[in-house]
Order: sequence, then structure tokens, then C-alpha cells
Amino acid sequence: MHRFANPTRFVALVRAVQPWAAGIALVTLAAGLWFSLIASPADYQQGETVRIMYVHVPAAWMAMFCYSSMAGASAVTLVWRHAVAHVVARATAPIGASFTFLALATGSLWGKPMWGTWWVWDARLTSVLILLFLYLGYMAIENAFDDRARGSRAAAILAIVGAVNVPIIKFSVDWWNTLHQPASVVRLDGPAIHPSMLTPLVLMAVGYTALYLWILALRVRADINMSKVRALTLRGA
Amino acid sequence: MAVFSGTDLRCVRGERPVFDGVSFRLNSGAVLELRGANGTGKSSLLRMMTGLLPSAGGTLSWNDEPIAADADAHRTRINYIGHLDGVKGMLSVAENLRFWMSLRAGAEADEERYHMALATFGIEALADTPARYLSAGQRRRVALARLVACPASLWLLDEPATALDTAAAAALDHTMGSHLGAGGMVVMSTHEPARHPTPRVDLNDYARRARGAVRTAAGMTA
Amino acid sequence: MNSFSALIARDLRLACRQASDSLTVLAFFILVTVLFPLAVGPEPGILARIGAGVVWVAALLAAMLSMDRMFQSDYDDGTLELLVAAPIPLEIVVLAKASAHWLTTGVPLIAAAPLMGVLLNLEPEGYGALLLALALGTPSLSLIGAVGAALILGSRRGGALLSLLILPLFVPVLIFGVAAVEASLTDVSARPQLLILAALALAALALTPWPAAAALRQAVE
Amino acid sequence: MDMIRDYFAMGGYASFVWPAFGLSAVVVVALLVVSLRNLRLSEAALAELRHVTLLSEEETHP
Repeated sequence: MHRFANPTRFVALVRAVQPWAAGIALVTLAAGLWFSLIASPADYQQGETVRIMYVHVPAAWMAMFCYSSMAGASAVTLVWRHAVAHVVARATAPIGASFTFLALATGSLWGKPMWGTWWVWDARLTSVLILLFLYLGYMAIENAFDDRARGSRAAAILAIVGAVNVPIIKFSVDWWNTLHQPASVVRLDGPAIHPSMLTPLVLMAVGYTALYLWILALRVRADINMSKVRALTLRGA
Repeated sequence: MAVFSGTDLRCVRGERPVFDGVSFRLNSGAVLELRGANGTGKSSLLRMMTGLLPSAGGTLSWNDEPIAADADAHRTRINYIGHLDGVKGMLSVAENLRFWMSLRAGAEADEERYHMALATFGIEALADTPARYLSAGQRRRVALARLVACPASLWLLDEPATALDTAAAAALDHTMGSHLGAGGMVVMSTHEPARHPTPRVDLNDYARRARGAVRTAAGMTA
Repeated sequence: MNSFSALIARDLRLACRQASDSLTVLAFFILVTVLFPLAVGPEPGILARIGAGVVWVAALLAAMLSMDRMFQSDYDDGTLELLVAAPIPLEIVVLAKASAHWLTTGVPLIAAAPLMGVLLNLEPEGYGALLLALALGTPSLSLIGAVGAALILGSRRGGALLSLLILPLFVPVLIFGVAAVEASLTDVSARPQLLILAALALAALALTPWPAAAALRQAVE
Repeated sequence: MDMIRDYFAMGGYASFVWPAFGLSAVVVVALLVVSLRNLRLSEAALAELRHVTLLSEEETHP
């Protein structure tokens, strides 16, 4: 773990991973789209709208996946004071927030044909909405300080506190949802997954993960370059 | 007799290297003066010694035992006077001083030490006035009174004489003299000309070496 | 232990000297509650149904009003860095601050809650559960708020940033607080909800001092 | 020709399925483009620093 604390060695690793991530992302997303839109059957109950599940569910998974990798990187930042680990957390936040937004938007587009309203207080959609605020809180505090190192450590603490609270929030929102459960609401993940629907779902999930790693690689390299520029201009001045 | 020492201390503020390779050794009964132009890190070095600012490199040790191993013990040994006085305007001078005494085990019952602290800095008359009516110099005296009220072997003073009139400065010198006489230690950042030959750390030359240090690491700091 | 009581004694003395702070929090609590009948109309049936939720949301916002100043004055006048350098565990300082905040803000809110219940036509069975739920919930608010208050020290947009950071973390307390009152209104026992609120308070008591202390330490760096 | 039109009709749900996929594509592509642009800008800044301060190639290696 400590070998990658040195920025230059870490960038070398990132540059090695990046083309693989890009390649896998493009291939799996192409196949995923083909299966989602063309080579998979409509649902007997929901009709064609079930295809929205192929972009909604992977986005929701990525929203959670990005937040946990952000919390993990933040823990490494605080325990071993690796600035590099924080660069990963800082670079992940906007990607995670975008996936969370996508999960909400596609969830709403999926809910509209089924229940006639754009927003449904379904337990999972509500938890994802609160997760979006955790992301916004992270990004807000990250650059609320003049001293970047201060902002990074404050954000790291918040990410860990947030990560501890996510399951508690999930539990209380599920509990709240069952309490106010209107009779007719169908659970949002729709019918049991039919095998022919599993392939597009898995392909899209793998594609989104590879996409995350690809964008992460780009943002990490840009971030390290900019801190190198800042350090050198400071020294030069 | 205790020894307070530091080896190859390195400090980075934000992403700016401040100093590198600073070493010192301070024995009981001695004063270590920190000198250097503004921005060379005198306050940062003092805050590092207090434990407020973690060092980016090097170690601080007490009797050659690294302080990081037992930070709590170190905190019982020190008295820190920073730029800010730490005096609450809504509380009276007495309430302020007694509060700081109550945080140190054993000091709170020590009436005699409390009165001596007030007397040393000539603020007995102000004991019951709320601190917000005090002048900056008087507030500084209340802060310095903590040195007498709260027993500690290592005093870390950041430009203690600022805002002090000659009487208060003399009182400070006198207190430091008796503290050193009793085997205490003082680390003091100051701009006044050196009055008596003492061990000194001049941070001007360490700053240049720090700037050189950035060539290797990319200036990355957590 | 005496440093804990010394800290709380000092904060309470400061709070009494600035009594206006607790009064503004109370006034805000009453004002927010009064806004709802003005907004949704005075019809008792509606008010009774949303009463518990309104009191809880108003209490939560009022508790947050003074939260960003929990460490601010100590941070500004140098007391905080002396506390970090003092020979007491910083977690104790956090607990003392959160308890002082609860005593000066949480307790007045609990005291005023029944009056708000009257304004909102809350049924009589609900008052007991409302008081108990607030008594168990407001400590969690102060403890979680302590983490937020420590995190925003020295940041540019203190107050607004604090609400964005900690409101999501207040959701569980809000949900179970309102649920406890509504359970007592539908003559189902409110025990499970109150027990969960107590569990949340104990978890907050055990968990929040560490991140708050870490935030204070990096704030004075 | 109408087979294509039937396909795009998505069983009457065209106005939900296509916006869902379209929005996902827009957000993902936007993220990629912004990240790529930031990387190019940072590399340009580093390169420009190399000319200004004649630092060694190793230091301003992106």
C-alpha cells in the first residue's frame, strides 16, 4: 500500500490501468446497449419500459459503489495521511454524484408510466435522494476552505461519518416506507429478473464500473498535474 | 533533569514547504530562542512542539523518547501562549484563570498559586471585571498569568511580549527567570535583540534548505 | 471528570450571560410552528394529522440554528487551540460542548413542545410520546451537530454549509421521532420507536466524539 | 420502413425509454469530455511551466 504513496509511481499505475478501463468500458457498454435495446424481450407486465431498468439499476449500484470507494479512500487519507488517496476520493465525488443523479432521473422516468407521477416516495429512490445530498455535502466542504489540505481532511472525515450513516438512513427510510406503504405501489425493481434480462443488466453494470475507472483515471491524473503545477509555481515564486 | 530535543523537523503549510532539517536540543534551565523573518515558520515550529501541528518529517523527543508515543504526557508538561490570548470576554478574569486551572489535575485547589499569578502580572484589581472591558495588554497579562497558575515544565511562548508595557515585560522576565531557576525550560519566538547568549534556532537558513527539498517530492501533502 | 464539569459549567455560565441565544432559538421554534397553520389553513383536522411532523421539523431547524456557533467563539478567541493542547482528551471537550448545547437549546425546545402541540391541535394522547421522543432525539441532534460544527470551522460559508452537511444525518432521528408520536396517537404503543430513538442517541453518544475531535484537531492545525 | 418506426415507438413508451437512455448517454459523455479537457489543460500548464522555468523534463512529466 505504501508503495503507491509516491505520486509519480501512482500516476504510472493509473496510466497503465486507463487504456484497459477505457477498452472494457466501450466494449461492454456497446454489448450492453445492444442487449438492452434490441436483443432482449419486453416484460409481459411493464412492456418496453422495463428497458429503463438497464440504465437505472447500474446507476444506482454505481452511486453506492462510488460512495463506498470515496469513504475507503478517505479512511486511507486520514489513517496514513496519503495525499494521493485523497485525490482518488476527490476525483470520485463528482462521478458518484452524476451516477446518483442518473439513478434518480431514470427512476423517475421509469416510475412515470407505471404510476402516473414523476416522483414516487419509494424507499430506494428516497435513500438515493439522500445519498445525493451526502455527495453534495462532500463536494461543498471539499472546497469551502482556502487551504486545500484543510478541505481535503474535513471532507475525508465527513465521507467516513456519512458512510457510517448510510445504512442507518437506509434502514430508517425502508422502515418509514413500510409504515406509509400505499397499497398499490409495485416495488421499483419490477419482476423477478428473467435470465434473458440478466445479461444486459450485468453488461451495463460492468460497463459502468469500467467507465467509472476510466473517468477516475483521467481526473486523478489531472488533479496530480495541477498540484504539481501549484507546488512548482509556489516554489518558483 | 529533562531534555527536549527535535531532529530534522520538516514543516509544510498548505502546499508550501516552510522549513526542513531543523534540529535542536534544550536542557533544563535553558531558553531556546526561535529567530527568523516573518513567514519562516517560527509559529509553526512552536505549534509543532505543542502538538497542534503534526510535522511533515523528523521527530520531537523528551528525554530522547519520541513525544508522539505518549502525547498525553507531553500535554501535561507544556504551557502554550500563542498569538491569541484564549480569554473569554463574557467571563471575569478570575473565572477565566480558574477555568484553565481546573483543566490541570492538582492545580485547581491551589489558591496560593492563583493569587501569586494575579499578583505577578498586577491584575488582582481586575479579578472580577469581565474580560471584554480589558485592554489588549491587560488581556495579554491574563493569558500570561496562566504560566504561573498552571504548573508546567516546558513553556512554549509565541512572541509573549507583544502588547506588553515595560512593567509587564519585566514581570514576564522575572517569572521566566524563576521558572528557569527551578529547572524549567522555555522555547520563545521573539524579534527583540538577543539579551543574553542562549541556544538559538535561526529559521532563515532552514527555509532556503526547505525550498530545495521540493525538488524531490512533488509538494504533495495530505 | 472535573474537567468535564468545568467545561460544562463554563459553557452554561457563558450561555446564561448570553441568554438571548436560547430565547432566539425558542422564538424561532414557535415562529416556524406558527407558519404552518398560516400556510395550510387553520382547519383542525389537517393540523392534527401533520402536527407531530411540524413540531419535529421546527424543533430540528431550531436546534440547528445555534449549532454552527458551538465551537466558533472558542475557535476565534484562541480557547480551542488551548483546549487541544490541554491535558484532557478532546473527546471530552466535544461531549461537554454537545451537552452544553443540548442543555441550552434542546431542553428549552422540549419545554416549549407541548405549547406547540396545542397550537397544532395535537390530540392529548400524543403529548407524552412527543415529550419523550424529543427528550431522546434532541441529544442525537446536538451530538451529530457537534461533528458538523467542528467540520465547518474556518470555512467560508459556515451556517449554510452546516445544514447541507448534517440534515441528511438527522433523517433517522426525524423519522423515528415523528413515528413515535403518531404511534401513540393510533393507540398502538410507541415503545419500539422510542427504543430505536434511544438506540440512535446511544450510538451518537458513542460514535460522534471521535470524528468531531479529529475535525477539531485538523481545524487548529 | 414501418418495422423501424414500430421499433422506435417502444410499445408506446418511447417518450420514457429513449429519454432515459439519452440522458444517461449525455451525462456520461459530458463527464468524459470535461475530464479529458481538464487533463489536457493540466498537461498544457505543466508544459508551459517547463518553458518558463526550464525545469528538467523529469519534473514536469505529466
